[in-house]
Amino acid sequence: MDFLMGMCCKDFVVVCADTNAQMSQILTIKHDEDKIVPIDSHKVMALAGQPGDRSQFSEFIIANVRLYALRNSRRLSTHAVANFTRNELATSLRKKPYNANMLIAGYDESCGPSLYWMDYLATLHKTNVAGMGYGSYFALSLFDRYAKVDMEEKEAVALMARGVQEVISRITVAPSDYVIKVVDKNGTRTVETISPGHVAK
Amino acid sequence: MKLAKPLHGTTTLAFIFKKGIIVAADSRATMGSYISSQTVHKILEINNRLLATIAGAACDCQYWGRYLGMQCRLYELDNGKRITVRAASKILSDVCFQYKGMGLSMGMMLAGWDEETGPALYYMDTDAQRSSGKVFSCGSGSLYAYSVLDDGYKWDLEVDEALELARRSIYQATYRDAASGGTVSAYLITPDGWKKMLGSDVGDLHYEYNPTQADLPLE
Amino acid sequence: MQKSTCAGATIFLGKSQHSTTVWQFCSQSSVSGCRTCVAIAGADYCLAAATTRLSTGLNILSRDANFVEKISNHCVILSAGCQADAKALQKHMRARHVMYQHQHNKPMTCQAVAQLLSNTMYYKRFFPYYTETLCAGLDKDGSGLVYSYDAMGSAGVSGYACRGTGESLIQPVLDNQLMAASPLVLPVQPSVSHLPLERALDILKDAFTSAGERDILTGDAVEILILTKEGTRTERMELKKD
Amino acid sequence: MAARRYDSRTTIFSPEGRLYQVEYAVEAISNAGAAIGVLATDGVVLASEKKIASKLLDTGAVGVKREKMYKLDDHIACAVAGITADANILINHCRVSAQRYTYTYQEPMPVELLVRGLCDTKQAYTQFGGQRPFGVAILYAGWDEQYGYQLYQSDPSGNYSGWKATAIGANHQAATNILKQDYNEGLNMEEAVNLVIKVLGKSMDTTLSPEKVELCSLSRSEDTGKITYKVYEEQELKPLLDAANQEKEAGTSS
Repeated sequence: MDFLMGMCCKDFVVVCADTNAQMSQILTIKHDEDKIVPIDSHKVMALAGQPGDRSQFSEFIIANVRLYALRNSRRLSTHAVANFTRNELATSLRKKPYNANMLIAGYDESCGPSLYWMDYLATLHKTNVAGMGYGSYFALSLFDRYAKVDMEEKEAVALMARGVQEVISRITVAPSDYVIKVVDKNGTRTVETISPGHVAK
Repeated sequence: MKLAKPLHGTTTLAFIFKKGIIVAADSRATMGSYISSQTVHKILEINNRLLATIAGAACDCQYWGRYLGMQCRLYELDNGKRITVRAASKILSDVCFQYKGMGLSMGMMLAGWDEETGPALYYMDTDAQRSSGKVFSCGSGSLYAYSVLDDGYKWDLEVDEALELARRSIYQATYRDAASGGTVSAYLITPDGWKKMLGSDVGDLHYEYNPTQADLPLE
Repeated sequence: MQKSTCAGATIFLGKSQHSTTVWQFCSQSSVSGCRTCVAIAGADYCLAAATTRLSTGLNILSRDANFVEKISNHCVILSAGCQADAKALQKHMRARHVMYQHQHNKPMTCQAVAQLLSNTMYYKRFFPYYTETLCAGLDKDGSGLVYSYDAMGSAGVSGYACRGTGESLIQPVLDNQLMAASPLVLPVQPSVSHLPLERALDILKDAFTSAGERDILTGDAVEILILTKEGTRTERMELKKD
Repeated sequence: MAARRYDSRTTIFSPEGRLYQVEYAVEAISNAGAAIGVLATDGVVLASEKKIASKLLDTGAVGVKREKMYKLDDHIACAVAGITADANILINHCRVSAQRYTYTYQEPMPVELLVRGLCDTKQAYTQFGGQRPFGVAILYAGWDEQYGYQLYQSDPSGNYSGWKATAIGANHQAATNILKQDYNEGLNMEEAVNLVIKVLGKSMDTTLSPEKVELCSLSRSEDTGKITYKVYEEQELKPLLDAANQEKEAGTSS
């Protein structure tokens, strides 16, 4: 039931994911599982899919991206990371497939913000609006209707929060908690967490 | 003949609160409808700082629990300090990932007190899922246990309140889940290590909680 | 999707299907082997007993087969289930014990045999020995120890145990006669009623006799090993031959 | 004679801490046709001298016509000095690693990464026994996003370094001395081409002629971002060489 969405505007990219960890379809064991993991200071990877594959795969990719940076005193671009990730996923698809879908968002000095969508079959697509999971049906049309490339960060985050609200109200098995993160020239930061149902003790 | 002794008929729970970590479990093992044991140790004493609760196939949990104990000791010898719960749980989680899809069956919680960062609790299973958290329950009775546990859980519980909450949660799970039963065991983890605090036979507990006919729950 | 907390419906569905095939292969109907074995620990003795009937399905192949493997003077291994696997496991354990003696110049303790047995069985986790096994013996003070295993090596220590087709008949009798408080209970209470040897032997014999009345695969005779600090002696009790 | 005991294996140090086989390989390159590279503001220029062993050699044949210059990827080219057969192996290695990088990351391989990758291979042959080192020195010209135009040099030991202008092969000592004198910071491609030819003319024993000289340049269009690897053909090369020859004559006569 994982839900991811992302939006790439002129100067930044916004990513949203639910933060529920489930043990089965009917049991949530955690309400603050961060599924948007940092790759480096200006790149994040939001993951959906089987929890085990999700973490093992992202750890593998992040370790390799960091290794590259150390070996070569140079960071990979978001484009390169996305393609590297796709390559690894595609290679393992015929051996031991990872059931992990993801959004990769980053900000590069050279070409600004970018957003990539990728499913567990290693389909890679560069896009400005992206969604993953059942929630994407609602989020995508909302983005199509309102999202503009020159939106302010505030507007974009608000739009994303509206997407979350729609998902919560329309999907019977909607996750209960969400986090929204922004990547821009200053790096990555969490801008909003949404937990309407859950009361933390 | 029955091959494996599946512990999926199980209720285990663990939670972190102000004074430490409580770890509790029932003790029943079943093979189909046959109760193969009422005295299973479902809380493994990995070393004198770490506890693991087990659910799933008993053989997998026991073997890999033993393996984890060995790896933790080797880590101590190599590094001259105790392994963190975080690292220990990753060792096991990586094993689970390596054997994924091959039929291993484990649902475990690992709890301990780290020297630098304090109490830690991880859930991991044979799908290689691994999460840290404050409150977990695992096994077929966990759904029953969760509701009682969530209802009574507060961060600033006293130790005896926390132990009672754990015991009550497991008891209620054994009451509803036929595959859970036997004895409720509960441990407390503090900076000094773990200590077994409770061991109550569910049979006795029933009469302790319901001393008269009037106390019995609504049927 | 992948699993359900409610008794892990999916996981264990797959698993029980697997067990069922194994079942069909090695259970009562086709595979030859020992049917029932029992071990009882006392304060200063340990009893280990197994029926001597070897059968394939309903055909009786032997009335005088041996299913108790004496590893040392204070440790035996008993196996119910597929005879071939039981023998393979027992011989392997015996060989390991010989090697241990060569290396350490002393016999293995019963606790060590029990642990090695568990690891040995788990080693074949994905193609198990189709046996349910008991390890019975004495600790260094001469008091009894009983370990019981499933086919993949999960071990439990207890005061008494029964394995095989007679388990559901004999185990409740033993519980009734020998069980005390749970070993998990706090404050600690004695979990086994340590009976005098003669009394335990009587119960053991009665249990087998009764099982023989109701289980078609338990019969012919029982071989009983009595382990004490002083030494090991064997008794044989005849059962009905039908 | 002392060296004899230590020079038969590449992997054995002499008591003075030297690897003779590696030094011999470097020596072998000093006799090979020279190659010179110069870094300009708007490109990189490479030139090299071909030794024509016989009159009968068909200088128009494929392997002979382009013996020293190779394109490694769209954005990297190189000039080699040494054993051409060895060079072919290394060039293949470079091309494969460049393509493999593009396959993985879908972007061009950074120049230094390619140089380093190759030098790791070269280094291995100085350390692991049983095989001789590659008898090749290479000049690499390339462009990448991070560092722009770059010129690197590598030798059989596996050492590599970045240069503004440098030379390898026969008379490279003399050539680098001239480069030191004549190199101006901020020179453009046209000036670089002239400098390269001038230095080559001075360090070569014979006069410059199109069949003895290979010249190439690597530059990038600011507008399209497209990188051009250009090999100078005879008709373009000849006037440049003639001018250099005249200048050289004028220099010697006066």
